[in-house]
Amino acid sequence: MIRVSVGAAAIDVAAEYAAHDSGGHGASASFVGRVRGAGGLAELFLEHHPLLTERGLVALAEEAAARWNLAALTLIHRVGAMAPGDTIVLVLASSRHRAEALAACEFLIDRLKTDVMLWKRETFADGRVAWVEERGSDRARAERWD
Amino acid sequence: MIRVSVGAAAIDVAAEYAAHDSGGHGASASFVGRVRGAGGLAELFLEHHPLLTERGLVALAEEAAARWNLAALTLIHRVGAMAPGDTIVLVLASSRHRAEALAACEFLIDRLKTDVMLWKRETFADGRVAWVEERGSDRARAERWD
Amino acid sequence: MALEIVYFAWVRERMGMAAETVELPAGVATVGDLVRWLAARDERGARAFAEPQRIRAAMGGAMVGPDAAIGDAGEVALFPPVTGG
Amino acid sequence: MALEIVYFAWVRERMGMAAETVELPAGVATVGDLVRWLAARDERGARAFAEPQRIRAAMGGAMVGPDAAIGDAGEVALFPPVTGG
Repeated sequence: MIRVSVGAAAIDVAAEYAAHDSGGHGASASFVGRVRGAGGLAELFLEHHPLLTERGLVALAEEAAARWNLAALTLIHRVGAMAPGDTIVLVLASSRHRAEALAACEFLIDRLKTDVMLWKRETFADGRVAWVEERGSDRARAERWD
Repeated sequence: MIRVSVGAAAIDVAAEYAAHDSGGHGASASFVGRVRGAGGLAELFLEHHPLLTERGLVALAEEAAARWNLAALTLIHRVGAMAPGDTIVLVLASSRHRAEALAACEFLIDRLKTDVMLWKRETFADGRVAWVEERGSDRARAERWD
Repeated sequence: MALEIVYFAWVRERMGMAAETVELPAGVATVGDLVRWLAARDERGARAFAEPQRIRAAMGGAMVGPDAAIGDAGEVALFPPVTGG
Repeated sequence: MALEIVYFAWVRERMGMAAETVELPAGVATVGDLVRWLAARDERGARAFAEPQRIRAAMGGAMVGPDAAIGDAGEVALFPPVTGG
């Protein structure tokens, strides 16, 4: 029921959706996050810890499954080097009821941004390299679920 | 940018997602609603008005586009006879920012249930036929957006 | 004045028709008046409109309340609460 | 006692290494103590840990605060606020 994955391979949204959805759930909510090319971004690199990052995703998925009555939950995060347009993260949550699927999906993407060991580094076309800073708005959204 | 459709053809979620997503948006939220087979349901029939139902969906989509900064919005509702497992409704909302995509998606599915001229009729394996009753919980969720 | 009335779902079933054109009698000015008049008109109307609080209406594609004036709308749709999605 | 310290992101870059094993000096009991000790140890530490409020830590895979006791954790990870998703 819970499927969590972290790796450097491209995320195939349609294939993941098909795998997630084999049960034919009443209500399915999804979130897809992509690399934005704004500001001359050339590469986005996601740093992670091979063991602890996956453990953090699993803990988050288990928390969602404990909070809501879910039929299936998929949480996939890509790491390593990515180009604008690439999919970084995919969240799929299904339930008999739409409210639970929607809430779980939003919870997972919000808390992912503050609770899981992942760090974004941006490289721009002009050669500039910068680590992405934590955003106060992300922290505020994550704290709604405390 | 806004795509609205109401018809009796099966909804191809993967194809609709690909069409919606040609822009490669930063954040995309989706909701898929399906016919549930619980209680011996044999057929779900969605009654609609050819003109007014589509007009209601368009009005809803335009309201979402006015409330949030959306890059793309897809709203597809199937009508006519459906079997358990069939997709009834698909909502796709994309934005640069996840909060707007997620909120628009939830708004659309909530208000769809109270504002658009569509009526569900259930036929069960034992021959029983019943019109689905309005649910107070649906009305309460829709009113959160007033 | 001629008015087209369109029915949906169990209102349609109880009325035994999807639509009809009526000549509005004097005194029927609002949607609520129309529902009361139909409920009193015959047995099918009595059955379809026994609980006016369960009846919804639309004019020109927009949902309206019982106090909405029919005016020269030309068409009024009457139906149960919607249940799509 | 030997402690493995793992660094990530700009903390790793400023330290010039991804991990090291240190012998904990007496008096370094909490994560906060460890950060202060590293900041005082050498120039790289001073640069990496100049702003302790921007440093996060994990032990055993779970995020912990500066007051967390290191005890016999064996490994502590130090890093900037996370920015995934």
